Amino acid sequence: MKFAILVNEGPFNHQASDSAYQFAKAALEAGHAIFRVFFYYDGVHNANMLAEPPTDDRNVVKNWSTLAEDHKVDLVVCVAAALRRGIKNDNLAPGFRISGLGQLIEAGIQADRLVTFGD
Amino acid sequence: MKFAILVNEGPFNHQASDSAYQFAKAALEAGHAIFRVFFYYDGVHNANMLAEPPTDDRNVVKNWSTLAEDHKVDLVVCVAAALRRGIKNDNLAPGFRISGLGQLIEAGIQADRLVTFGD
Amino acid sequence: MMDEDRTDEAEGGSGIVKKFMYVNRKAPYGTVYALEVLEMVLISAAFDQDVHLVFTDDGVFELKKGMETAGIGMKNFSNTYRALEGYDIEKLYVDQESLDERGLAEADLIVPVTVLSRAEMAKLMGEMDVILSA
Amino acid sequence: MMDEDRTDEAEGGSGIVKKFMYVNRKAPYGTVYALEVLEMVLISAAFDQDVHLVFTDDGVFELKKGMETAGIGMKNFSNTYRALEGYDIEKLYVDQESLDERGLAEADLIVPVTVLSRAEMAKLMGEMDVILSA
Amino acid sequence: MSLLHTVAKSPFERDALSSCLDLSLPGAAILLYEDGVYGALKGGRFAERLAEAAKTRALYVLGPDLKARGLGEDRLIAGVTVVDYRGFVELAAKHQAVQAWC
Amino acid sequence: MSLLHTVAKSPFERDALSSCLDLSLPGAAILLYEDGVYGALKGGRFAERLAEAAKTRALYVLGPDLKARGLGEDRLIAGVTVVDYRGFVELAAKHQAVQAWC
Repeated sequence: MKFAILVNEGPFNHQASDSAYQFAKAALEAGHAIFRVFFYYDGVHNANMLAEPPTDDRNVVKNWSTLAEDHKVDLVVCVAAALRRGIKNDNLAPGFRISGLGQLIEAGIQADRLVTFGD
Repeated sequence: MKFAILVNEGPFNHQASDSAYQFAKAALEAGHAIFRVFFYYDGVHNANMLAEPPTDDRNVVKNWSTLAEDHKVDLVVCVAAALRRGIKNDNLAPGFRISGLGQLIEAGIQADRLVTFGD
Repeated sequence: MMDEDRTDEAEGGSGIVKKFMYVNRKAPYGTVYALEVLEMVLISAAFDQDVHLVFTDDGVFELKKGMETAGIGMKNFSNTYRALEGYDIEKLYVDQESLDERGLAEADLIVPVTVLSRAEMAKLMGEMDVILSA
Repeated sequence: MMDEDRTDEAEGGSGIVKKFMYVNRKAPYGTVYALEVLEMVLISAAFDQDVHLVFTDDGVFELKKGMETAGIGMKNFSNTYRALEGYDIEKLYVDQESLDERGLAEADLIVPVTVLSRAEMAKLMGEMDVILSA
Repeated sequence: MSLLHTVAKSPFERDALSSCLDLSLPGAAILLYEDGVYGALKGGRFAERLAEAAKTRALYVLGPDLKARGLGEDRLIAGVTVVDYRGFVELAAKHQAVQAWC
Repeated sequence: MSLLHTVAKSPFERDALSSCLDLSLPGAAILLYEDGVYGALKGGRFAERLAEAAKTRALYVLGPDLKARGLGEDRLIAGVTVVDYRGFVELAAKHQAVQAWC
């Protein structure tokens, strides 16, 4: 089955991004495909490569980058939401790309299920 | 009277930063002093100079920078909260400085009132 | 307002038409959700999907007439709801219980909507293919 | 855990001692507040202020015994509450009503606390000079 | 001296107003702003509880937030005073401390 | 086919669970995760309402979130099934769509 995932909260402040990551990993392990992970609202902060969490805690941004690299998952950051919040190519972490909201609607159409994390 | 202000939410996603800014302006207009504005939790995103909101809306980050310039208001971003969320000197907007949480406690001690915006 | 996204993205759905529902549960201005949901809704119009907009819980406040935002220094996007018709987005639903417990009436709303009971709203939601909520 | 802040900041209060209250109203892990409030609390110890920690509403969940976070991939900071004593932070308050409506009892908590009624908590709050809430 | 309590979140969505009413003392002031202003709506679910609180506490609503949300003062329960940002500042100045319920 | 409803916020703080119960149909599944797991606490304020919902809807709680919060399955009301992330994925797969109440 093809899943699309929508992440609506930034990292560290809310668990939403952690839960989305665990869901994505579990889906891949179960043999499902991830059509796309889309980052909207404050979710765009997940793509900030300058994030440097304490070394004894998880690194949410790096988790996503690694997932993208290991499983060729398409990580898309909404351009309008990102511009507002200061996420640009200058500070974009590896594995993410910036594109339009149409990528979310397309994911909703093409994927079998869209699962949302965070508000 | 000396006010300290604590901002706990990022710009655009929540009104907290807008309200804090309006409060600060009103306090200055009424002849009060602002001892310090401290940015904690997701509030550190207010200092992201890469933020580029639509031109027909307010620019929250620029509002703070202008306030700092016009009224010598001390804008302090918590270093630990900022590192976690990817705010560093690389992307720090004019008028903000990064420092420790002790600056917040000091503000609580030195100012006559501490007013918090956002959770 | 929100045209930076609308380029080179039409269709993409290759003929598939799904029932999309946007569930608005947040008040305007206190958070950005109302505004950024509208941006999603306008984009989905370009994809020719079967779009349903639901306003429930605090989402009903988004449709209140007479907003004047100059005093809080934020942009008033209230008129965008009126523009939805021009994008062929005409299925707007509000539930009566959410209005009632907030002291609001249908006459308070800036656009015509279909008022449902919460039970009817649940049934409508149960028919959707894709639900986006804020 | 949180030592990057603790340098060159001791005192700064020049002898003033104020009644500080930290109001914890959020559950742990779902949001970062519980953790980042602890970081504030530890810093204020260095300033020799009269620190009061309140756990009310969902904040009482912060003190639940037996947390194991490996399964959600997040750091368990539960033991930090036990370390507060070492910083001379010993005024911890929980209200009975918040425990009750969550099906919790004092025996569920990881550290000793003073249990107050919500009315007593209101009175204590009314005596503070500085209140920081999350 | 007494506290100023502020409530910025909608009472329909969050527990902030409810906890504020429980944990504020008679004589305290309560300011509703941002989405918190909805608590004072006449005919709304919180009207009765707030009217009761107004007997012992001073209730304020931030006018600019009310106006932004399309609400006139006529939509509020009795016993509430509307202030502007300057009024917010003066309320903070005249109370011993400010507790934000968010 | 029916919907999977997810609730990630504490019902003591937010209106998410309450709206979910109002707006889900008999036959639907409801998964509580993150701070949403607190809704299923035995002896808690929402125990009764959830037990009632369990008669017509399938209730699930995410185990890793429960454990992180120091709660054993013995603290939950009857009629709730504990699943892991894999179980969450399978629930999403077997329902027609997922509605997130946050």
